[in-house]
Amino acid sequence: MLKRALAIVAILIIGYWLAQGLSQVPFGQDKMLVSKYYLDHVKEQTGAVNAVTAVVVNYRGFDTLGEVTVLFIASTGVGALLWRKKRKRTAKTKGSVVLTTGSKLLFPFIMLFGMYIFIHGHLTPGGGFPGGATIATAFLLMYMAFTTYEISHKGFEVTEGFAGMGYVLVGLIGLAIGGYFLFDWIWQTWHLGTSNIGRLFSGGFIPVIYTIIGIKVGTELSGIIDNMLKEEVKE
Amino acid sequence: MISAYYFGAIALILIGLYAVLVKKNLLKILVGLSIMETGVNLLLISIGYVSGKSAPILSEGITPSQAVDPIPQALVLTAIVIGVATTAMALSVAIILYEKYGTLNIEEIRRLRG
Amino acid sequence: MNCVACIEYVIIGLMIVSAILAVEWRDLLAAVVGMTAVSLFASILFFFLQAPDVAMTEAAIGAALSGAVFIFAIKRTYRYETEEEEKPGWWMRW
Amino acid sequence: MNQVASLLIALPLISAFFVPVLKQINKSLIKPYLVLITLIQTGIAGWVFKEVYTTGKPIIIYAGGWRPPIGINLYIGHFAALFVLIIAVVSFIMAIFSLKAVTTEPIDKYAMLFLLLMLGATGMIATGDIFNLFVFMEITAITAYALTAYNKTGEAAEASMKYIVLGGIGSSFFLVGVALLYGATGTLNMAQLAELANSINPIVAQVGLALIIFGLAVEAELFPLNAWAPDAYQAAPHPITAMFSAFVVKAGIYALARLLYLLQKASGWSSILRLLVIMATLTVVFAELSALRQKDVKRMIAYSSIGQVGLIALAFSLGTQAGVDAGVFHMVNHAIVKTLLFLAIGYVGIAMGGTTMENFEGLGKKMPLTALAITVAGAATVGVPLFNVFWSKLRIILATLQAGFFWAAVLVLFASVVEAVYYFRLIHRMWFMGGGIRIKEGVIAGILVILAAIIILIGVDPAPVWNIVVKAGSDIFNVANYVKNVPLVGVGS
Amino acid sequence: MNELPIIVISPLVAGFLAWLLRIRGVREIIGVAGSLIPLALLIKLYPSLGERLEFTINVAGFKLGLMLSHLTWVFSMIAAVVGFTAILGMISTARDNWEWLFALMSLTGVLGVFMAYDLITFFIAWEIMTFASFMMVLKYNRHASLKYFILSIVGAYAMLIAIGLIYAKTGTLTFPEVSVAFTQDAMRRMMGGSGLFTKTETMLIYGLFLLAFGVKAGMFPLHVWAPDAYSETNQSYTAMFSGVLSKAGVYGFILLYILMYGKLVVEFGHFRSAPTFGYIIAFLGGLTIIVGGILAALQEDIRKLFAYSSISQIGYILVGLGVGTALSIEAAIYHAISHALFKGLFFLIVATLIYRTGKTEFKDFGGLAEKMPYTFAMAFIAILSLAGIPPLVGFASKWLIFEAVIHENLPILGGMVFFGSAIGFVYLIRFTYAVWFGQRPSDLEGTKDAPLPLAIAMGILGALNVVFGVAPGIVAQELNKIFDKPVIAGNIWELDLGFGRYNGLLLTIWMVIGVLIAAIVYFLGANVRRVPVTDTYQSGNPITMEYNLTIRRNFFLPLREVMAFWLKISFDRLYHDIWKSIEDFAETARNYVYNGNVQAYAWYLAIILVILAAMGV
Repeated sequence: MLKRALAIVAILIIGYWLAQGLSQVPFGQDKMLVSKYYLDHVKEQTGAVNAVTAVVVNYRGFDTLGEVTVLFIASTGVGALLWRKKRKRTAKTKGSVVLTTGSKLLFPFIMLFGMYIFIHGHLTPGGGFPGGATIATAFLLMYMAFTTYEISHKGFEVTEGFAGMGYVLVGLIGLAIGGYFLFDWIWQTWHLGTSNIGRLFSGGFIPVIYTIIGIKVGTELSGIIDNMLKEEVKE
Repeated sequence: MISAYYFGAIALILIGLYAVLVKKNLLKILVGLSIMETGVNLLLISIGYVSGKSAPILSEGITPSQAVDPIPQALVLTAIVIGVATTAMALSVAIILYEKYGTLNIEEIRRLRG
Repeated sequence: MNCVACIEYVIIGLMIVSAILAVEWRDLLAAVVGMTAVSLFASILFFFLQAPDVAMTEAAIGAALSGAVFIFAIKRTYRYETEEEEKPGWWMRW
Repeated sequence: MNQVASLLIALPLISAFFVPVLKQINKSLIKPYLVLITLIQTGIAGWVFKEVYTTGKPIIIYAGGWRPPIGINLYIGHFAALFVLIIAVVSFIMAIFSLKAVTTEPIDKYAMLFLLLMLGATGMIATGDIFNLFVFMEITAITAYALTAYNKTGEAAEASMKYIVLGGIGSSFFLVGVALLYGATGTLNMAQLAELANSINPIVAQVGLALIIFGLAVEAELFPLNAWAPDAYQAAPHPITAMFSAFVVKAGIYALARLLYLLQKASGWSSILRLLVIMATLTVVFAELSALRQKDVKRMIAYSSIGQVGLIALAFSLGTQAGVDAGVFHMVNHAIVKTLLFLAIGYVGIAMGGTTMENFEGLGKKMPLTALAITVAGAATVGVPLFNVFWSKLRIILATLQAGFFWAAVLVLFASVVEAVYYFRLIHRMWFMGGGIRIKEGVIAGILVILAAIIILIGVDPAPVWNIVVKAGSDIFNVANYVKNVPLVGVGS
Repeated sequence: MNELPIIVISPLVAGFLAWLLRIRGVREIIGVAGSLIPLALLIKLYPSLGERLEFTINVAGFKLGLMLSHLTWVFSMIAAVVGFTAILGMISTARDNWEWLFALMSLTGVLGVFMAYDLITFFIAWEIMTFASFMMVLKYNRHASLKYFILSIVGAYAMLIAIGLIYAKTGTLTFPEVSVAFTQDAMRRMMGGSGLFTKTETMLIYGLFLLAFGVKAGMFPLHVWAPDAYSETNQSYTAMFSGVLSKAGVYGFILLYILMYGKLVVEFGHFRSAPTFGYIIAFLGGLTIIVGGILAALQEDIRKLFAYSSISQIGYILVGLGVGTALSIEAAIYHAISHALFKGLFFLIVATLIYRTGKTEFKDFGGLAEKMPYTFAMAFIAILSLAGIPPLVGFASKWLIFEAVIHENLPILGGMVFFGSAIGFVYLIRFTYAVWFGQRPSDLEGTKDAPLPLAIAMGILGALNVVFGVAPGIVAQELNKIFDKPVIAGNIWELDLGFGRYNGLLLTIWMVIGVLIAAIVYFLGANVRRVPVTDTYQSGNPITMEYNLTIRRNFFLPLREVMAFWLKISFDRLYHDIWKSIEDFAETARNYVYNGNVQAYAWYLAIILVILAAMGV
């Protein structure tokens, strides 16, 4: 009990301190400095309508590269830690008929929805990460429904690798063409799609990269699920 | 007087910290950590919010002057993914721990000491 | 106060409550559900804060996937947390 | 042309992503591939080093071609150039060592994580954007979690668990600090933050700075935030331990020092500096005391490494030019010495089947070259003249006394007396206790001897290294210069 | 090309080579050459001592300097000569290459200490010397070596802190500038202004230096390392260890005079006729004489006996230094020279005995005089010299110290010095009889005389003992150059203090005549009957084994019983207890702080956050 009391006292002190700091950062006021620039120039500089996407992929693309790497590390790490000589799924209860048929039916649509999300990342909310997650949920559904369902581990790993290399390659092409790593060569050098801002074929390399990210995230998350669901079997 | 959003965010952070400080079950501690991360994300977003403005999607009818700050949202996108990555790692470690020690009570997982 | 504000307050309150429950519940499965609820409420708040992208991502990744991963982990470990009260003098022995 | 330096980041990434493909082609190629990639990385790093130190101007990489603060920029100044080179070289050596040391499956995952650990440390050193720093910190940290638990034994998982819990708390609060600073200034670029530092609201500045320093101190192993460190060092695979001690921790300390000096105009700076001095001194004392009666040599060396890192942190937190120079010098020396020590310890661990004290008896008879290298490194760590660490330790002590921290100097020297005791006990045990027949020593012994020779060379004539180090130190300390070098474009109003 | 760096570096290089190419014969030649080069160069440089010989080099922002003046030349000569003989001795006694490396390394260190021109060089050389001598001991005995190393590294770090304080205040490290700074500071204090250093800081620096140099010199109560360290190593090396390395501490005290004299006098004033800070040194020196002497008398092991006796002899030097007049300092340096000479000789003799017999305890020896006549002759010289019997060098220096102390009428110190030379006889008589005379144990029948290298080494030292004794003026005139005024008048045969004079030559002639007369009487007069030693062995007393006081077995047991109470007070045990408590504390703290519970670690983070919060709001 004493420990709880101490903990509560401690977190109250810390919370008071944080609140002190935050009270000087007024809520709901305009504190933009760099963002102002983004919002003013996002359309002609990146061709994306969704400023967040533009910031994520184009202005601060470096963060996103790191972010993808983090997810890659996570799937790799989970794979490394849960690696065993021989593993298979050990689910007992079969899904009901409704579930199985329903998920068979739903699977392609969910995939399609996920692709829609990441392809339209530069126009509508969403983007690569939610899209990838959606795709992963599709596989999750299959896993739930069928006790023996398994994704082809090898194929997923290779896809993952190729997607990652694709991202870096886009960046290196930017380095080759524009002279800067992760340079938006499609938009700023080739000026593709300058005419139709706000429609699908615009936004420079944002759709490309978001597609890559979507595939990558989807495969990685499903890989994590796969690793989590398989257990070692002693023969 | 700070706003309700700040209050909620700080509250989440502190509850998570409390879980880490008091709970003995490893999974519970990890729950606390991810609650903490949610709180931090909420904090970032609410710092970026500008009252009376709309989402930073400059489709028809929204001029740059009417949009909220996009940067924190970009940051939070990254932060969420990082959070889930950490959680996945932690959980797989927890699985190994359970295989090796037969428990998740951190009072008993202390072979390395001194 | 206008009604959006009270909705906000209600949701924030629910979020905090579910966070507390998630921490306090003995049943880990329930705790994970509580955590997922926290993420969902947070994503609703993100919508209120004009951050649809973040809201979607949080809902998809923060709530759904991390919850799922947690549940798998619980499936492979055990479900109920045995919380024994610490004896006096724990700070001497830790 | 300078933008090519972004290969430092791109190369490890793309090669890490290539590993799964390579695995499908031929699994036995992975370890040689690792060596090859690290070698190429070393070449690039060497080129960057030459560029920076010949032109004397830092290389600034604009990601996506956006000028800061619009885009993210990498700032490869004198320090970063030097340290990226050290990272690459150490990784190369450890890749060679991995050929022998790492046999646990899955080896392809190990290769990816290895490359990404190198990448993360490089990015932490190079980046010029505070949130990007957070991202790279997380890359490093998560890779470190995974690699710590890589052996999949109970101890490994336990150490990794501790690291994850503490690191998670630290990074969360770091992010809160970033959020505060962003809310106060509206930018994330370090140079611009430094410019705006004195205009930040004092309370926000204080809280934000404190939180950021707290988050980084967890990575930088300052007492009492370093409790995860010895376990992680002990449980990780041998090459990874060496990498932890050689550059992962250093990256954290560098980030800490960089942000500390960038924000030195912020209010509450001096009090945080004082706290850091106290924490660093306690780090040294406690680490050395804990190492005194260790049974496991690897853990003992881990504690000693923590102590040395505390010494570096002390030098950085003095807030004087002399202190920073001394700290950088000690960083370099410590990187060399601890690489040698962990390499040798791991080698012995493989050859003798364990790293407890008993495995080291009669090592002078069994593996004379390894024992000699360990002896040299031990004497160097203690701070004997004619070895490199002596100079940096001397510098640090003089700087500490100049800054007026008499008690800190006394405590640090007391700690190094303790250090002397356990190192010489180890040396005595190696040479004059037990016996045995000679074991054949391979290429690793050659590397060890080369490193020992480097140690002695620097010890006999520290001048060349010292000149490099002074440049690097002023790169950290001289903030105005840093701000001047980063071509900020005016944004907004 | 400047010779000074060569003088300092050559032994180290030679040692490294000798260690590297591990060929018997070659390594010996290289080692001896390496110790011979400094000697030759020092002698070569002697004529040019008038103009200042300096060498400075910039290393990594430090200005390292070497300098050769009359004072440093004298000390370097001590180091070179005794070091050379010790290395010669090692040809017979050294067993593996490590010993060559570290013995020569310590020679480099001690030369560097003597020739250093700034505090950093001094410190570096000091550390090298400590480390090398420590490694020499480590092989033989881990416990003794660690005791030695901990004590001396504590001293070294104390010195480092003092150096750092000086550097922080004055911003310089070279001797002249530091001494100028201190002098000006003293001036300012005398004007009543506030000095650069406050009184407490001065006291602190003085105390730290006292600790540093006291440890190395083996000053009571810091002497505890010396007996073990001196006895637990290669005995030829001990000749250098005890003869030269301890002089580094002595030189340090002289350095204290050079750097801080005025300041210290101004701050602490005088006690009677001596400066207070000096009187402290002198008094501790006197205690060292007494403690060392008594403990030496109580030893059963030759090596330990000489270890304690050399501690006691260092006491004389400290007394001389402490009194602080020009005469007393000269006397102290003189005694430093003579102590190096005869104690080096003693340890070479011990080395020979161990090399030939393999025994170290008195009870195993006896009657070796006719088996090893040459060694016995050398031992005779050394004994006379240490006991302070004219016409040997020991007498001259001790006489000077007596005169200096008495002239300043400091009766307590005088008493201590007298007691010291009395106790000197007490332990020497035992060595003289128990080893060389009396009944010879049967297993020593086949003992041969000293091997050639040791014989040469002993010969050099013995000859120097005699020469400097018969012609003390040689040394005295050198010493006068240090103060460049004739503190000790007289020609090379004679020392003239104005209130007392000592003519070595005259005394020698008289003694020779006396000895001749005695011999004539002996051979002409009494009819002599040779009796076997065994008859008079116990002079008729029955032997009871439980209380058996022969000259060979606990001869001074009664003394031990008388002193029983005082002997219980042991600083050695005190230091052991301190160290043990530190280790126990370390263990406890480790297990409490790093207790393996991640929740505790999380609490540490929370505590730090709370502290930050407390600082913030």
